[in-house]
Amino acid sequence: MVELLTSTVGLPGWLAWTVAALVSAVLILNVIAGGALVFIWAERKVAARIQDRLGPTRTGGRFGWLQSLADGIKLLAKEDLMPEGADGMLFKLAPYVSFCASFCAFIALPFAFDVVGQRLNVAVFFVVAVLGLEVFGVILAGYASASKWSLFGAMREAAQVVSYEVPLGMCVVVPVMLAGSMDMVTIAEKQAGWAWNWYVFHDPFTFVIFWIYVVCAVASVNRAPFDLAEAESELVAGFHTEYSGLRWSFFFMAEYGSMFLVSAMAAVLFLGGWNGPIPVAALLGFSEATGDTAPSLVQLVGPYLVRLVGLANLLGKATLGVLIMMWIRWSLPRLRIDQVMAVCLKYCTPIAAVMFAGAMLWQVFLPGGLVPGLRRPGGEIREGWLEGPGGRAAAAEPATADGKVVQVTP
Amino acid sequence: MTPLAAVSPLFGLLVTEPVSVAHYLVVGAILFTAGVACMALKRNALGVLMGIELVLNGANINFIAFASPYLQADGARSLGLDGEVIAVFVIVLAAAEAAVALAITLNFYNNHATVDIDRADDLKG
Amino acid sequence: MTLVLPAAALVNALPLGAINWHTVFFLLFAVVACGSAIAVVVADSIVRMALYLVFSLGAVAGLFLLAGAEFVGAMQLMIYVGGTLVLLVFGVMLTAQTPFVSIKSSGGDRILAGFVATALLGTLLLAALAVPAWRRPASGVLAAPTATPLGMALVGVRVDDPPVGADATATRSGYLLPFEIVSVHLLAVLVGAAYLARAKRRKTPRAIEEVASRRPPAAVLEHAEAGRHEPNRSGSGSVLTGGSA
Amino acid sequence: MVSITAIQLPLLLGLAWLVPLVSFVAILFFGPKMGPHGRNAAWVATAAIGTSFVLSLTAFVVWLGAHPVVPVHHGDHGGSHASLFPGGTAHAAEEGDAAHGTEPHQDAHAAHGEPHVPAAYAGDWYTLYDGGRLKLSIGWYIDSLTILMFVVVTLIATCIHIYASGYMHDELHDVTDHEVTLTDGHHLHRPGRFPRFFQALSLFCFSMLGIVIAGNLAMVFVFWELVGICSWFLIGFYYERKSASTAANKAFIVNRVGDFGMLIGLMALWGALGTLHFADSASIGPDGEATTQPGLFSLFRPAEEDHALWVPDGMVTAGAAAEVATIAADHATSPADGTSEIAARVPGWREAGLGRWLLFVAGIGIFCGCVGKSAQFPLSVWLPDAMEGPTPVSALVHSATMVAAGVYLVGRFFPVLSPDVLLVIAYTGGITLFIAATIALVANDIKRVLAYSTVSQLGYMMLALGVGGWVAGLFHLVTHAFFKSLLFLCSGSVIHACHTNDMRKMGGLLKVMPWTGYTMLVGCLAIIGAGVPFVIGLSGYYSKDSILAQALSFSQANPQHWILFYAVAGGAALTAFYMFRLWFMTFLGQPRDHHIAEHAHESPSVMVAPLVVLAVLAVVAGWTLPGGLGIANLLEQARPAGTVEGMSGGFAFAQTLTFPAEYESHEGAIHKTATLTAFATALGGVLLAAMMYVWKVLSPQVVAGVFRPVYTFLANRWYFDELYDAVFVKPTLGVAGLASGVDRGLIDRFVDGIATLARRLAGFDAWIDRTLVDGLVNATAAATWNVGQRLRVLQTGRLRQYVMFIVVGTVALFALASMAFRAAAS
Repeated sequence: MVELLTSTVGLPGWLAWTVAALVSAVLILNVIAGGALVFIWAERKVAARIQDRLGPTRTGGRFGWLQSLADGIKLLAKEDLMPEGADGMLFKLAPYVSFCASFCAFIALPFAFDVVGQRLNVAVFFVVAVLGLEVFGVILAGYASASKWSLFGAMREAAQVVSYEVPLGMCVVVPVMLAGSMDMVTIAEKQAGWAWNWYVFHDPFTFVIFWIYVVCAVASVNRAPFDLAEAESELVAGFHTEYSGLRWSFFFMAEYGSMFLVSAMAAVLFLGGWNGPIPVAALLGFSEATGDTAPSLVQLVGPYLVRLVGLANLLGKATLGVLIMMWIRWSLPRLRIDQVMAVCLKYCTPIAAVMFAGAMLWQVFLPGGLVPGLRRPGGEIREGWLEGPGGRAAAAEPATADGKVVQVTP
Repeated sequence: MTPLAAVSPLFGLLVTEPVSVAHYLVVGAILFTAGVACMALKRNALGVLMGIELVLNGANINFIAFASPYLQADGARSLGLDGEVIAVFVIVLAAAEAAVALAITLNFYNNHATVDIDRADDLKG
Repeated sequence: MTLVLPAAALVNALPLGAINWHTVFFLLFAVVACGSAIAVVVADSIVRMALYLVFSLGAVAGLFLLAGAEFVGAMQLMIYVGGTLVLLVFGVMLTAQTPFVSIKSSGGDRILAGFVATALLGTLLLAALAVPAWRRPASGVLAAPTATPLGMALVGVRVDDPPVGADATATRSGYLLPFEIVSVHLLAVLVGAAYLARAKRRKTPRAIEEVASRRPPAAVLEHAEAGRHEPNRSGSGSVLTGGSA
Repeated sequence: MVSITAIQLPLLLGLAWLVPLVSFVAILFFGPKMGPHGRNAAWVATAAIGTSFVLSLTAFVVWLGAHPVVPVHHGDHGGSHASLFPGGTAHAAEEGDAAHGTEPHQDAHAAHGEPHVPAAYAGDWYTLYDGGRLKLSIGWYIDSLTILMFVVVTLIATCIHIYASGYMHDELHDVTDHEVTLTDGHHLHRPGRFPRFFQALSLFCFSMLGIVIAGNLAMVFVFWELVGICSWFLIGFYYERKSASTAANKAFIVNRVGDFGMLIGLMALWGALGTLHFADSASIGPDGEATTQPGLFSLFRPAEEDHALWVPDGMVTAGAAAEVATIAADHATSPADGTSEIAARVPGWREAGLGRWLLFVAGIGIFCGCVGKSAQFPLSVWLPDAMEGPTPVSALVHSATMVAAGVYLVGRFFPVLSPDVLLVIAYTGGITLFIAATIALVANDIKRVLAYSTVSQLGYMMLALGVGGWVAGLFHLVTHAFFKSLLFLCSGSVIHACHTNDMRKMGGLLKVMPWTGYTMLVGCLAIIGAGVPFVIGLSGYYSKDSILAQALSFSQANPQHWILFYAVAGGAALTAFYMFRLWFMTFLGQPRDHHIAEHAHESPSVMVAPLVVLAVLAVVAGWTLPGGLGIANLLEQARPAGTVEGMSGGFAFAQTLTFPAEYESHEGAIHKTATLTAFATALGGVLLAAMMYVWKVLSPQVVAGVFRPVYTFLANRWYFDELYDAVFVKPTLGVAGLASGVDRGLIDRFVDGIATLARRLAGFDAWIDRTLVDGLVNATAAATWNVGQRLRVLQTGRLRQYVMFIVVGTVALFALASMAFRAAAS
């Protein structure tokens, strides 16, 4: 993209960078905002179906597919209330904090082969870390609204998220270990090929730990049954009791954003990222590498085609994840806080630890998997850290002075 | 046109020079001092804790600055990995320290119904 | 055409091409870090202090990333900002009763601390700027990503290139032992913290007696009048278990 | 090149060997927690031994795949030893190479003039210590014998585990031991020890398999002792019973006596040769090149000498110590040519027979161990007492496996045994088998009868080995393992039903417990070697015949030793008699004790099933399948190099001996005679027993009356225990009493004196301590206290002040330092 701008449009380098960065930022923003719109509508529909209702039907013609847009407009029009005795600054700041957190996390998330806001070689780490920041917004909101409900909600959220980061981290470490890199692009690359290359099928332990990850992910974005922070039965609406209008909607965008994010992460870490269950592109002979010379149409179009298919793949998997979360939410009752804590500390963490050890041993003793030759062994990656992306050889890759490489969809 | 031209030297002075280790050291120093001041001023035990965190970060910045080969002038040798490892350890241990300190504070709060450390002088000579 | 003109003028006027974006980002983060650090000192409300601290440390993480230590940066974000500070805020809220949210310290203290801090700052700056080698601008040599070498070094294998000027043949030690020590230390700390903060068997903690003896805050009074909320909910450690729902 | 088999076999057998250890550890630590009263410990142990059985079977199949069994066809052995063995090839065991192993069978190749070299794999898993001349390692030596033993031991052990899980059910709840009366007159009441039993069984299996797989004598010795310990545990399982604990101790001590001899043998070998490995071990020296250190087998039967037994150089030089000393004295200046000269003169010395006595000592020493373990004369006294243990133990430990260890070791160590040693072995075996058989005639305890028959059967095996019947002896070892364990389990089942060991109280049990009865009948038939001559027979028929044949051909070759053959033949008759006496008394006729008879019942199926399995095996074990697959042919594969053609030679008291080759005993004439003899003797024994106990034409009492002195003599077991008591035990006790007297009278007095002196000194010391030292310390403390008092005012307890102090201090220090540096600079 940068090259595109500099070469064809003829912008100077700095401007090219800025534009590219802006474009990617805007794209990601759209992913979140658009995603939120779709998902809110989807949530209504899913809820309705599960409760044997119709849900929105009228707005925007069929299926009420414009419902969430209408909601958005309503929210914009709503008055922004702030309770007296609230800490003004914090109260205003809180929604943006949590929204920014879930937005920043998208920076490192690859949507398809090198279609990524900023390719970090600690991407996994970064995403988990930044997701952890989201809780601040909630805490601040809870504290600032000077209401017991909100405070309790915030406290629960704080406790819950901080504790669930532990098993979540353990689950995330397993694919990192298998791929020998924290770079999400690399991790997804390692799972290319048929479905059995996906890390979820790598060995029994990873299969188990994938489900642990699902639980922890649901908990860490505090969706039901872990949505203690907004337990309407006890705390009116938890931390956003006092919020209304646009600020409130920011919280929601953040929530849906991070739902989408953890699902996408699950897809990248365990479900082969943008690689479909069947390597159609590879079978058809398309390649991801952009060849400098383009003798054939295939080589000319191939890369972009592959990227598009990959994009579709990843979005599909992530969306599926989100839908599953909704399904869970509308099917399961809410846990008590002590139960939530018990699930984390007594079950998830130990199981995750054992599975982690198990996966490690499996790597040591059965690097080739049970069926020899079926899967390309993950073993060489750890030796190949020198060459692989994120290795020393890739040192030259962060091309510019501040080591920022902006790659954007063509 | 002219005001822009007038601005540009200052502009250049600020942002065209690549940073040096000293830049980082200055930031570290400021954080460190802020932390110390925090410790010295705040009567709230948690405030003191935050001061400690600041101090640790001030130190960490220096480590990273010396460790990063990118910041060094040409030919100057950097601390290499050692600096980063120390920084990592500092962060980890800071986490541990925060946990314990928080526990102590809560205990103190349970027993004295306050978090004012000026009232924590049961052991004074 | 008409659009391009002002842009071109801008370009000519300012040496924007010469802008060193790294420096710009550095300044950005540095200002945020220092500013919020000072804000922490200045602020009165403990909660705001926590917030500023978050900003400050987040900015520091940014600085780390800029310095090419992306692993440490991410770690800073995760452990510090995501863990430690949440813990702090947690503590803040557990102990956040109106009288304690802001405990002012006397003016004399402030002045004294001001002097001392200035002296210290002076000393540190003196030391920082004393060495000319440190003031020379960065070469901007790109280093290898440090995550993997760091990880390997932590398990005792050094795979990073030796620093400039050091002899490449010398075998350098890994950090396995410190790593182990730290982990054991962490374990001990966890146990200790859990032990310290464990729920006391005491019927009514002294905190509550104290609170009860004091005139409770307004909100509590209302609740008390409403008769469905005993005062000891107002601040004791059992916030987690929710209101009297 | 190392073949895949050479990798698979050690792996499989090693696993099979270690699995019982795992179960032992598991039961040791978690036994009591395994289900109610540790019931599941039985399953753990059984599963473990079953696993190792499966593994051994796999190994067996692997072996057959690599070394197909070639049927033995005799008579194509012409020419002399020398002409048969031109130039030797290396021992197959070298670096576990299967290349040689692929032509395992001499008969297929002897005609073509190739020497027989047993296929074997050897190697080390782990070297405990390797320094100087001592190398202790955990290794393997695997040939068809090893594998056969593995299969047999694990199979029988599995059966017996299953059996025991039924037999030992009393231990599942608290037990009241009616044989132990406490001082207060009550019977002992103790919690059940179910898990402990299986724990000991597992450990035992582990040790036994360890002996079998061991790759060097040191390892053998270790597991040898382990086996002893296990036997001690198991015999003394009811250790509250005086009889049991004494029996356990007796077994252990008697074994130790044998092991002492074994130690001497080990010393002789190691001291003279510096190695205890059976096979050559290839080792990578520090300088990197591979050196092959010759093992015992190739030292004693070097390939260059056509695997003929000779005295290795080490022993020769050791024997010729005096000459070596003189030579060394001559070449004090340059030892190098000293060694060369020694090397030069070694053949001469060997001709002179120097160092032969070392060979003799080594052989006898090792055999001593075997005598102890296999309860041979004169150390046979422990085995009958060992029947104090639970019957499964008797079946497993004291019939099938542990006592077999001795025979196994003799077989394993066969290449090193010189003719005279072999003769000793033969006579020991002969004497044992006769004595034991005679005692068994009159014993009335069903288990003791079996025990003595075990001893005499072991005597058979020893004798067979001693007269050069290597295959015959080990063949009998295997078959005997099957039918003897069967017999013991049957007797156990009987005891289980009757709650008594005394045959005089039994009788007519066939109706109530037919399964046990008929399986036991099979066992008896097998042990007496019943069969249709020259057609087919039970397992015992084949093994016993081959022993008889070998004994016969031996005594034909050396007429002065005719007695051996008659010992065997007579033993066969006696065996037949006492076995059927046992069976008749137990199962036929009228119940002698109605109280018992009506309480008797068939045992639970978990106990009967193993009986049936073992009965089938006791029948078929000796058969040779078309295609040559049979135990005898398997053993032929493992026959030590150079023993095909038998041996001749002698030393000490047997100047000239000829050990006829074993295949000669298969020659028509000898074989016919042997078979007929066996058949006749057995038949005679059975008929006699029948006459006395079934048709009652001949009353036992009358017979006993006629031969009263003989009867009493036998009934008292030849007065062995009394003899040993008088000769060894009493004097020992006397000496011990004397020693203790000296100890109390002299040494204790002296020590007491020292002690009182010390107390005096201590009192003085204490005084100094209180006045001087304490005074000093207290003064210091007081000083510290005062200083502290002054310092405490500094402690305001204000954290923030402390911070201030620190900062100010730091700044001040920095300032001072910089000033100082500046001053230093200017």
